[in-house]
Order: sequence, then C-alpha cells, then structure tokens
Amino acid sequence: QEARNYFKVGVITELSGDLATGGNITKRGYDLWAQEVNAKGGIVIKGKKYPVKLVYADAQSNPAAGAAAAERLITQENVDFILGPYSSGVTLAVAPVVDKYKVPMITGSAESPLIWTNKFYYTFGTIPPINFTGAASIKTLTELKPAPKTIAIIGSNDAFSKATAEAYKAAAEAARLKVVKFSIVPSGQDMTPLLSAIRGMKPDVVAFGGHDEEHVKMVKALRQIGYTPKALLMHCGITEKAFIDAVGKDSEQIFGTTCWTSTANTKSKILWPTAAAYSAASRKAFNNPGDYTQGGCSAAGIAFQVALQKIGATPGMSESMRAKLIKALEEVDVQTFYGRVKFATSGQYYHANIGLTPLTVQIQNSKIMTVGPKASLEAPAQYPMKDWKSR
Amino acid sequence: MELLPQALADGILLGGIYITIAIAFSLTYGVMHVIDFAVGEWIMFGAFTGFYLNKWTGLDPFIFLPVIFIMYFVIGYLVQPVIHRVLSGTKGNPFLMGLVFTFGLAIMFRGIALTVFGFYSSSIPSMFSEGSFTFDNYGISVTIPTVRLVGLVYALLITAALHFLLKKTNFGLGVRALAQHKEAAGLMGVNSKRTGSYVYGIYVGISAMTGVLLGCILSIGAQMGNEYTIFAFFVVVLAGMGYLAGVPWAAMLLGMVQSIFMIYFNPSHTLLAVFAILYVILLISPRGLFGRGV
Amino acid sequence: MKGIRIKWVLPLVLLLLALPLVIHDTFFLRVITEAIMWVGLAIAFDVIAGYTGYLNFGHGAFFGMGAYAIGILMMQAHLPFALALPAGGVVAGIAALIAGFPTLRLKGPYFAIATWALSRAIQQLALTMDITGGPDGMRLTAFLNPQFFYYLMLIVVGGTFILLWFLLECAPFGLKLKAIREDELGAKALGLNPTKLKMQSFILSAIPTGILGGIYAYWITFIDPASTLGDMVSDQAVVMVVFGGMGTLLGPVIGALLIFTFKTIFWAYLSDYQLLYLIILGALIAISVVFMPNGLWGTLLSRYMPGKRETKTDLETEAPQEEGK
Amino acid sequence: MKVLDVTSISVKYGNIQALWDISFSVKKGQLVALIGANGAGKTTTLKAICGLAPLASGRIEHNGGVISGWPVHKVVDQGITLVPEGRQLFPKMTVEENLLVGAYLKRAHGKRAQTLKQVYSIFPRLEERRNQTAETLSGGEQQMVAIGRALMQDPDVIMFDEPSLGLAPLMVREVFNVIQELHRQGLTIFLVEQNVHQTLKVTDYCYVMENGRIVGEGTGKELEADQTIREAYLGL
Amino acid sequence: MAEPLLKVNSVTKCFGGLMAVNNVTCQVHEGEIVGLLGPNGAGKTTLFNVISGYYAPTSGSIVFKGQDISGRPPYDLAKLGIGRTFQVVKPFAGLSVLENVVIASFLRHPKLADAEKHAWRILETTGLADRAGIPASGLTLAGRKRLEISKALALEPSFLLLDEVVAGLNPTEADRTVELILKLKAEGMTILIVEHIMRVIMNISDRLVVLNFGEKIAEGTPAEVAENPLVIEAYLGEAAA
Ligand SMILES: Nc1ncnc2c1ncn2[C@@H]1O[C@H](COP(=O)(O)OP(=O)(O)OP(=O)(O)O)[C@@H](O)[C@H]1O
Ligand SMILES: Nc1ncnc2c1ncn2[C@@H]1O[C@H](COP(=O)(O)OP(=O)(O)OP(=O)(O)O)[C@@H](O)[C@H]1O
Ligand SMILES: [Mg+2]
Ligand SMILES: [Mg+2]
Repeated sequence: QEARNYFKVGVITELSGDLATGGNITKRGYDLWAQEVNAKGGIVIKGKKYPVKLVYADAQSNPAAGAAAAERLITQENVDFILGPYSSGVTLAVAPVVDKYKVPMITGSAESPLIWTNKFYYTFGTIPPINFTGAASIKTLTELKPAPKTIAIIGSNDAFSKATAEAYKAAAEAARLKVVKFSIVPSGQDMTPLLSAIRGMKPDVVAFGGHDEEHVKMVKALRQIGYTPKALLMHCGITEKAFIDAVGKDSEQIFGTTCWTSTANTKSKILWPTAAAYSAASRKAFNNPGDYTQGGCSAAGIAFQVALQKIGATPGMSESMRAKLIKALEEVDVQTFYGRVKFATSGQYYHANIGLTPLTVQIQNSKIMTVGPKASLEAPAQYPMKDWKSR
Repeated sequence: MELLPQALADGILLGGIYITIAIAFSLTYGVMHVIDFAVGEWIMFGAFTGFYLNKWTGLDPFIFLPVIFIMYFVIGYLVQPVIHRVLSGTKGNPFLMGLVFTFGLAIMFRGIALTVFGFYSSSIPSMFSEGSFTFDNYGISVTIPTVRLVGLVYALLITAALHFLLKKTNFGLGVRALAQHKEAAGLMGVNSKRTGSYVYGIYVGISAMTGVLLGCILSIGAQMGNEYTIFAFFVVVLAGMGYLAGVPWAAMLLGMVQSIFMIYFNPSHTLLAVFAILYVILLISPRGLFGRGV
Repeated sequence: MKGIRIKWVLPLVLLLLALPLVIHDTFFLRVITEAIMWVGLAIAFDVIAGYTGYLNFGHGAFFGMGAYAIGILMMQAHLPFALALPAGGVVAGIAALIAGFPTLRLKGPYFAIATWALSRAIQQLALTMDITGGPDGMRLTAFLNPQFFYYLMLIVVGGTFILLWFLLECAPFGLKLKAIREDELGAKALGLNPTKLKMQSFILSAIPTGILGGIYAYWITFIDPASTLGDMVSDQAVVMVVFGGMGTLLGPVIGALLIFTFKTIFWAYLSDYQLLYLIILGALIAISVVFMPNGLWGTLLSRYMPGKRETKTDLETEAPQEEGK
Repeated sequence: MKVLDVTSISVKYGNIQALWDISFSVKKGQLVALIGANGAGKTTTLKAICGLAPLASGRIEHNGGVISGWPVHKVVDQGITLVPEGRQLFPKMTVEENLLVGAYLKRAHGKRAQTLKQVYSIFPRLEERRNQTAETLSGGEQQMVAIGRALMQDPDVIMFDEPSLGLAPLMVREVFNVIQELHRQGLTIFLVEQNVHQTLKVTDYCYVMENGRIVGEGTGKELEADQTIREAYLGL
Repeated sequence: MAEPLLKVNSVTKCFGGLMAVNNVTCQVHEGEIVGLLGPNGAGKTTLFNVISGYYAPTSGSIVFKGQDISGRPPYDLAKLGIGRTFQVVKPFAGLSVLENVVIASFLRHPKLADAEKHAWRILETTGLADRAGIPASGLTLAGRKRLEISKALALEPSFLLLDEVVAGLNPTEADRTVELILKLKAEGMTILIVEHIMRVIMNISDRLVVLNFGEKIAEGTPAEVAENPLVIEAYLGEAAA
C-alpha cells in the first residue's frame, strides 16, 4: 500500500445518463462533507489530521459502468473506501466488486430493499429502505381529523418508485385504509387518463411513488382535471427546492416521506452541530438548502469518519485494516446533523441505517415542515388540502 | 361505462399533443427524407426558451409563440444546409447517414442543454394552465382542462396551416414536387436548397413552439427530448412516413389506446400495448395505417 | 496477400492470448474485455445492417434477451453457466426467427422503427413480468474472475469474427447478402431467395449477440430492463459501425475500438467534463458523417486502395416506378 | 442570333472525364440535334447546360449572358427547359398537378391557366386523364406529361433527352409530330435522340458525338450523305 | 408439333380494377424467338412478371416444361431454367460488374472460384470483360443493358425473357445486341422478347404476339402481323409496313 497523508475516497455515482439528477445530488452531499472535513484540516486520527481527497467515477446510470468504476477506483486509484451510487441498480452491480476487493462502501442514497436483502458484507447505506420509511407517512395521515378512509396509490415502474408504491400499499392495508386503486404505470408517461378514473372514485388520499419530473407532471395533471384529494402524498422528491420552484403555489400542502429536513431537530458533535447549520453550509456552497438524499450522503462520510477514528486507521489501509473498518462501521452509533446513524447487522435491513426516525413532511408556505410523527412536529398538518382553484 | 366519455376525451386531448409533436416532423421526412432524431431536442430547446422568456418578462408564454417560431425558424434554416450536404452525398447510404447525423446532433444538443439548463425538471406557468371546462349532463361527466384544449386547438391550427401551405400555395406545390423527385423539381425551377431550408425551418419552428405548449401541459427538463422523439416516430410511422394527412388519425389512435388502456386495463402494460400495436400495424400494413407512406 | 495477412494476424492473436498473463491490472483487463464485447456486438450488427442493408434498431433486444435467458436459467432453473450460455444464443436466434418473419418484409425506415418498437415492447415486457424481476432487475451469483471473462469474451468474439470472415468475405454468402442489399427484387430473378437469406443473416446477427448478452449478465452480475434492454446497445452499435465503416468486417472492429477507447479515456480520466463528453461525442458523430460517409475504414480503403472496394456509389435515380412490386 | 452558345466545356464524374472541350451553338428558332453512341456524353451535355452537372472548364451563354456555374433553378428561370431522360414525373401527383408544377416560376405563373389550355389542346389525352396520378399512366402518356410540363414553363429553348425511348412506333411518330409542331411555332429546340433516321429528317442542324467529343456536324442531309459518319456513328 | 416449352393458358392479371393482362393464351416452342408487341401500357411487362414468378396470375396458369409453375417464386423458376432481364435496368450498383455476374453464377456454380470462372466466360461473350472491375453504377446505359443480359445468361437458362434490351441503344450498339441474341438462338436458347424497335423485332422473331389493353389482338409471323389491320391501328400506325 502506498503511504499517503490524506484519505483517498472513491465516489461512484450517476453523473450522467437518465439518473443524473439524483446522481448529482449525491455528489453535492459527498462534496460538502469533504469540504467541511478539509476546512477543519482533515479527519483527526490519533492526534494527526488527515484531509480527504475525493476521486470521482461516473457510473453513467449504467450498472456495467458502475462495476468498471469500482474496479478502477480500487485497483488503479487505490482508494481507501468508497462513497456509493444514487440508484439501487448501479449499487447492485458495484456491491459484488467491492466485496471481492474487500473495500468498504457506504451509499448515501440507494434505498431499494433489494440491496439489503442480498446481504453484501462490504456495503452500507445511510438512508433506510423505503419499506422502512413509507409506513410512517401513512400512519401520520391516518391520524388526521377527519381520518381519511380511502387511498389510491400509483407507482412509476422503476425499481425505486415501485417499491415506494408497494410500501405505501402495505402500510395502508395495515392501517385499514381502503386501497381503491393500486396502479403501476410506465415511467414518464402522462397519467391524466388514469387520474381521471381515480377522480371518479374520489379517494381521500392519492399517494404516488415517482421521480422528480413525474412529480411535476402528477401535480399538473391533478390540477388540470380539477381533482383535489384531501391529501396528496409523494416521496422525498418534493423536498427538493426545484420541485417547489417548478409547480409554485400548487406545491402547497403536499405531503412527503423523508428522514430528514433542513429544519430537523438534530444535534451533533461532528462537523455540523444541527440540521440548520448543515443547511446553511449547503446554501453557501450550492445555493440550495439540501434535501435528505444530499444529507444522507454527507452523513455517509461522517459514518466513515467516525469508524476510522475509532480504529485509528491511517490512509493507505491494508486489507486487514479494512476488515476492521467494517467491524467498526457495524458498531457505529452516532448522532449526526442527519440524525442517528446505526447500521443493522442482521435481518432484512442488513447494513442499512435503522437509526433514523422517518418523517412526514408537508409543504407549507413553500417551506418543508415536519408534520409527523408527534415527537418531531414543527407544525400541525394542514388538512384537507385546499382546492387547486382557490389558491 | 360512465368513465368512457372522459376516457375518450382524454384520448383525444392526448392525441392533440401527439399531433403537435409529429406533424412538422412528418413534413420534413416527406420532403427531405431525413428521420430527424433531434426532434425531441428541438422541442426541448423551444420549451426552455419559453420558460426563460416567461421568467424574465413575466408575460404569458403563449404570447411568445411567434417570437419562438421565428427564432427557431432561423436556426433550422441555417442548420439545414449541413443536413442537405449529408443527404446528397454520393458515398455511403445517405438515408442512413442522415439518420446518424441527426442522432449525433441529438446527443450534442442534450449535452448542451444539460450544461446550460442543469438537470432539474420544471414547468412553464400560463394563464391557460388554471381552468377547466366541465360538461355534466345526461349522466355524462367530462372535464376538459383549458390548457389541453388550447393544445388541441393549436394542433388543429398547425395542421390546417400546413395543409393550406402544401395544397393551396405555389410554394406548397414546389415542396410537394421536391418531395417526390428532387432533380425534376429542380428542372421546374424549384430551388431545392432554399425550399429544403424553409421546410426544415418551419419544422424546427413548429417543434420549438410545441415545446412551449408541452412545458405548459406537462413538464420540461434537459432530458425530456428522448421521450418525445419516440412518440414522434411512433405517430409518423403509424401515419405512413411523410403522409401528412395520416398524422392526426395516427396521433388520435395513439392517444386513445393510451387513455383506454390506462383506465380499463393494467396501466403498467400501457406502453407494451402501444408498442405492440405499432408493431402489429406495421406488419399488416407496412406503409402505415393508410398504406400511403413513402 | 494471404501471407501478409498471417504475418499480421499471428502476432496479434498471440498478443491477445498472452495479455492477461502480462497484465495484472484488473481494471485494464476489464476495459479490454468490454472493448472486445463491443467489437463482437458491432460486427454482429453489421451482418444485418451493413451487408444485408437492414438497419436493425432492436439489436439491443437480442443482447438483453440473451442476458435474461442466462439470468433466468441460472437463477431459477439453477443451470450451470456452461449450459445456460448456449441457451442465450439459442433464445436470441429463435427470437430473430420469430421477429424476422414479419419484420424483414419491411423496408428502410419502417424496418428500423419496427425493430425498435419491438425491442421497446420487449423491454416493457421485462418491466412488467415477475420472472424477470420487473424494474428491480435480476442479480446473478457473482463469479468475478477477470481472466475467465477475458478469455471467454475473446473466444466468442474471435470465433464470431472468423466465422463471419469466412461466411461473408470468403464464401458466396456475403456476396448474396450484398445482392439483397443492393436490389432485392432483382436478386430474386437470379435464383436468390431473399426471404431465406435475410432470415439467415438476421439469425446470424442475433446468435452471437445473445451469447454476448449472456456473458455480460454473468460478468456484471446484475441486469435490469433499463440497462440491458434499453437503447444503449443498439445506439452504440449504430454509432460504432457507421463510424468505422458499414458493410465491411474491419470497419466495425475499428469503430468499436476507437469509440470505446475514446469513451473510456474520457470517462475514466476526464470525468469532471462529463457533459462535455456528450457534446463531443455528438459532434464527433455528426462531423464524421459529414466528412467520412463511408466510415473511417471505408474512407481509408477508397483513398489508399481505390477500386479495391467502393461501397455504394452514386446510382442516378431511375424511373420512379418500381417493377414487379 | 445564338440562343445557346457552348464554348469548350469539360465535365468530370470523379476521375472519369465525360466531356472533353466541346463547343457548339443553337440559333434562335432552330431545331438542332445531338446524336452519338451510348455513353458518348449526350445526357451529360444537357445536364451541363442546365447546371445539373458542374463544369470542370468552359463557358455556356444564353442570349449572350453567361449561365455556366448557375444552379439549375436559375438556369430554368432563363427559359431553358429540359425534358429529361426517363421522364422523371412526380409519381404521386395528378397529371394536372404535374403540369402546374411546370408553371412554378414567376415567369410562367401568371399565364398558367392559358398555357394549361394550350397543352391540353396539343394533348387532348391528358385532359381526359387530368386527375389520374402520373405513376398509373402508360409510357407514352407519361412522355406527353413530361413534354406538357416543359411547355408549361413558357420556355425559350426546350431540350429533349431521348423522348422516343421505349415508346411504341405509333407514339414515336406522335412525339416527333409534336416536336416538329413546336418547331413550327417558333420554339428553339435542342434534341438528343437515338432514333437517328427520324431525327436527321427533322433537324435544321446536327452534331455527332463520340467519347465525349464532337466529331462531326452538319445539316441532316449532309450527315446522311457523309459516308464515314454513316458507318462509324450512325450504323446506317 | 412437339409439346411447347412454355404455355400461357388464359392468364389474367388485375391490379385493383385494372386488367393489365386479360385472358391471354400463347405458346413458345423450344428454340424459337417469340416477340411480344403492343403499345405502351399494353401489359407486356406485366405478362413477363407473371411468367417469371413476380406476380401470381389472378386466373389462368403458366406451364413450363410440362410443369404448372403459376405462383412459384422467381428464384425457383430461375432454377428451372427461366432467366429474365428488367426493362428498368437495376444492377447491384455498389458491386463490381464481375460481382454482379458472379452472384447470378452461384445458381449453377455454388463454389466461389467456379462461379468466378463462369462469370468471366459470360462477360467475354457479352463483351463486358474489359469493364469487369468497375462498379456497375459506372456503366453507360448500353453497358447496363448488356450487364442485364449477362446476369440472365449466367443462370444458364433454357428460356430467356428479354424486356426492351435494345431500347435506348444507338444503331451500332443495337446491332451488336441483335447479333448476340441470334448467337444465343443458334446455341439452342428459347427466347421471348419485348421490343418496340421494329427493325429489330421484325428481323429476329420467328413469331409475334401482339397485346393491346391487356388482350391478345394478333399472333403470327412478322409478315402476317405487320399486315394485320388491328395491329396497324393500335400499334404500328398507318404509315408503317
Ligand atoms: N453519375 C455518373 N457517374 C459516373 N460516370 C457517369 C455518370 N453519368 C454518366 N457517366 C459517364 O459519363 C459518360 C457519358 O454519359 P452520358 O449519360 O452523358 O451518355 P449518353 O450519351 O447520354 O448515353 P446514352 O445514350 O446511353 O444515354 C459515360 O461514360 C457514363 O458512364
Ligand atoms: N404494380 C402495378 N400496380 C398498378 N398498375 C400497374 C402495376 N404495374 C403495371 N400496372 C399497369 O398495368 C398496365 C400494363 O403495364 P405494363 O408495364 O405491363 O405495360 P407494358 O406493355 O410493359 O408497357 P411499356 O411498353 O410502356 O413498357 C399499365 O396501365 C400500368 O399502369
Ligand atoms: Mg443519355
Ligand atoms: Mg414494359
């Protein structure tokens, strides 16, 4: 192993291709972490400071390119550890490679349950799988007054969105909400006809698993056909500033599922003391408060940092040191600006972060407000939703 | 059954959108015999132009349509000579080369858009995006969003305008002659380069205007083009390539299939059905629905 | 002539065989392995596109079907890879037979778009079926031995190349396909059965593509509809073949190697300029079409060996009416 | 007065030189013919005049003004019209539309209704078939459309490239009749033909071409009398 | 008289409502040259297309060497010994002249080397050998017409259909082609030929069949046909004969 006085960190993510939007958000998260660490002089290991240097590899939204990227970062760049991809597909192709070379990887974003059920020893994730978070929002909604009774659920047919819709469905059924319609639709399509049909069923809640562009289309379609459900639930994508910019006042009162917001009530001793501090830093760096994907990515860096400090690892880690690092990661249990990071070591969430509290948020006056669960409440949920026309 | 009227209405409105995407595209194919892979990218550029004009001036994007048309007409007019050069090449297979050339353009345009506009999706606000008409009588209930209706009207206007241009004007006569036999058209005094440039300019201009409309109805983003390119192909092939009169019917059929399928069948199979239908129709009638493609 | 060829070919073959023994850099080996894969995909594509004149925009579907066939056979039927791999080729071949029967009647852009629609339909099918894992895709047991995949890829692609070289350049088959490309109706009068020849070439193009898809699946360990059944394979194949020179065997090889190398270098060492990559690639394609309509190899051939091989030159447009349609 | 004056033009197709330094002229109101073996360069000559084949060297004048190097549509606008080899109609357009395209240019557009009537009076057959698409016509009818379309351009000089090719004897005679009739009406005509016998009978003057060069010229009678030309080029 | 080589039995071919060939019956005997005449659009090429398998007859049948061949595809008929040329010549433009003929030679000589040898022989007969290497698109019209004949001959047919192979040739060229046709006849080839040039068709044909509007209006020796008032009216015109 080459001797270095800095940590060389591989970053594999989707900088181009269909998933580039998400990939670039993860990049921001990783970048911000590295910036902050280096601003403080580096990671302190046994009293000595080691800065970090990120080496990027674009996975081009393509699993094969992801695998090649992993191989390059490990064998050519000799990175100490890896910050992982945005999407589950690429992660699934990268994970066997990092297992083979025994290099630890934390992905700050991929949240398909599939990754964790495969039980890759060297792969961790800071964002809990969607089936872990999805249930919480449904629960928040069922606690509203008057309680909604019916729900229509739509999912776009990609891995993540479909899992989201399925998670909502399972939770709704468990909460005795009547699912009047459950539909998976091809990605990117105009959903107006389907929504027209749903309008006829008048469900109290419409829940949707999709990506950013589809969120915009969804809201506009509902508005155009003049159907305002009592509650409209989407996923974390709505917490992105771009979404609120895109649909403006129509974003008001939309619910979302997340684990973190820029106003989340978190306290930390590492890097950023609070979510607000993180958010301020993000604004300064990218003119964007950051969303939970970005936050998860920065938190992934912190998790590594903590584990490294714990075992006193220095750059240019040997294989046995990296094995130790895995053990240390499994033992990480730390409060960060992002909330508690604690990786599961068994079961269906193997190596996913189960330390977080899933949050239900709502857009109120163009701000993301946490409306559930009670312990994290920032504002009461506004319900039912104001008619599109009277906005 | 009570959903049927709405399903039909949605199908027609969706069909209107597909007309706007495909009609000018069909025209350029008919005249220049180029399958323009960049059709979606022209739409995307138009959409962003509308987006920024709206943002800077605060005026309704529909007001800018003529400006956008002229802007992109000029761009198309200037790009066409290069395509002409590729297509009139004496080496290789010009049809294929034209296709690959525009394929390259499309990739380049997408790269430029991602660099300039970034990755996020957005939307263009318009006074039409607000309201909708509701018809609720005789047990039939149909809601028609204003902006989609405007889209349909726009589609029909463009179709009528192109029809008039082609069938009733001397310029149109020249265009049609050019489409059928380039050299003979030249002998009749048709300036093939300039006419080709006009046609391509008109096509690019219309596509850019369509982008604004799509931005009002749906969403915009640097990567939006690909999806529309697919539908443009779909409609044009179904109509018979270069057969303009077939476009509205093919577009309506496509809209109907999507609408009916989403409502009455498993929505996840919608696209499967769409592609399967395209495939089957091509097998039965290899030159499009009406057998009139070139 | 033959002597010179062997002088060139022999060292090349030895070099390729010895490569993994000399080079221990697994990333480099992976890149070369993928380059070889693209060479295989490009030459297979050129059989139907360049020689027979049918631009298949659904080439990627054969690749994906091969990949899924192997995925399903290995993961659900628990077949060993060695048995599953030929099945990938067989599946692609049968698919070509079924798809070709109706589509090969179509002409020009209609064929291109019908095959493309078909490949889209297959992608949608994979997205909605259970056995394929839907949008989640499918994970295969990992067998990450770089040498194994290198040699396997080399053998399959090398074998394909030799087979195609023999069939297309040394046997009557290639000339017959070109006759179909130039004038299908005219060819009929000369005793050629276009339906049969087109089908043969379609299947010949599909089988190696399916096998390569199978190897890809086992090598990358993960397949999903977006990456294996998307437009990527078809798009790249078109670009590589057109850039290199259609209707020749060496053209696609050169095209595949150059484009892939360019892409890899850009991607690995200039990744900060990702978006520039799209712009440069797009511009490169467009410019190469304007200035080298016969592709790189075709242009070199006509410049340095004029008369040796002219691809389609200008045939004046004849009377509009086609005979005997 | 020279309507067409061609001075030492050469044309190349890639490396192949098709025309070598040829010169000739056509006077107003004359019917001039160009004959010669297959591949002699007759079609190429016509194309060069129209601007369809670029000149490697030489000059072409029309009514005293230089037109070489001009694009085809501009040449046509000068009143020079070609009835091309193989007719080259617009197959999906009707007979009438084909004729109307002939009057595309401004010079002919104004009086197109009138010219159309004239064309129909020359070819009553076409009036009967005015709404039929061109591709469904028989060979002879297609030839009539091609000639009619050229007349619609209100030409000054009309050039024919093998108008009798593939026509039945009856039709051949009819086409020659039309050409002679046009000649009588005062049009300047430049005719390329393989049907040498008939051609020599009707021309005022004739050029003989071989391998891209002009190898003989004279009136029809002179050429028919010239024994070398008879044997070597006319196969008589 | 021996059984004819080709029998056309009341063949009709319709395109939509148009009867391009209407109830035509005729025969061609071994070793004969039969000329097919008729005004433009009379249905000559269409009849060729039916005989050579490009169209299936709407009704009626074609019998070749005692076998009913109606509806059989062209490539099968080529094997049986029917060779044809096209009125609109369409060589394989991107391939060399030699390659064009080699492709046709594969029918009887499946090995590449044999086919090449055979193709050279054919090109020498038809006088194209010196142009063997150039791309077919570089040929003049006369060259293309001769290439068209070469390709048909490379099939080693026993029956040859020639569709306007002389049209467009100047008198010298035309004479050379006529010579070639007569030479083939001397070698025992049976030929059905369409041509508008009277000088040619009247001289080489043993018998003529005349079509008008798809129907057969006359049949007989050239001299008989030239006298036939129907033929004069529809085809030759008053001044002829
Ligand atoms: N597009 C072309 N590319 C290359 N060579 C050509 C082209 N067109 C014509 N030629 C060549 O130029 C020469 C003259 O051809 P051209 O067509 O002018 O002859 P022509 O006298 O009209 O013959 P024909 O009587 O057969 O019509 C011929 O040798 C021909 O092969
Ligand atoms: N594919 C087709 N579809 C429709 N009509 C056709 C088709 N082919 C030929 N015809 C028509 O059938 C008739 C006979 O055509 P055909 O080509 O057989 O004439 P021909 O005798 O060969 O004439 P020519 O001497 O001009 O070559 C014509 O009226 C023609 O327009
Ligand atoms: Mg000529
Ligand atoms: Mg004919």
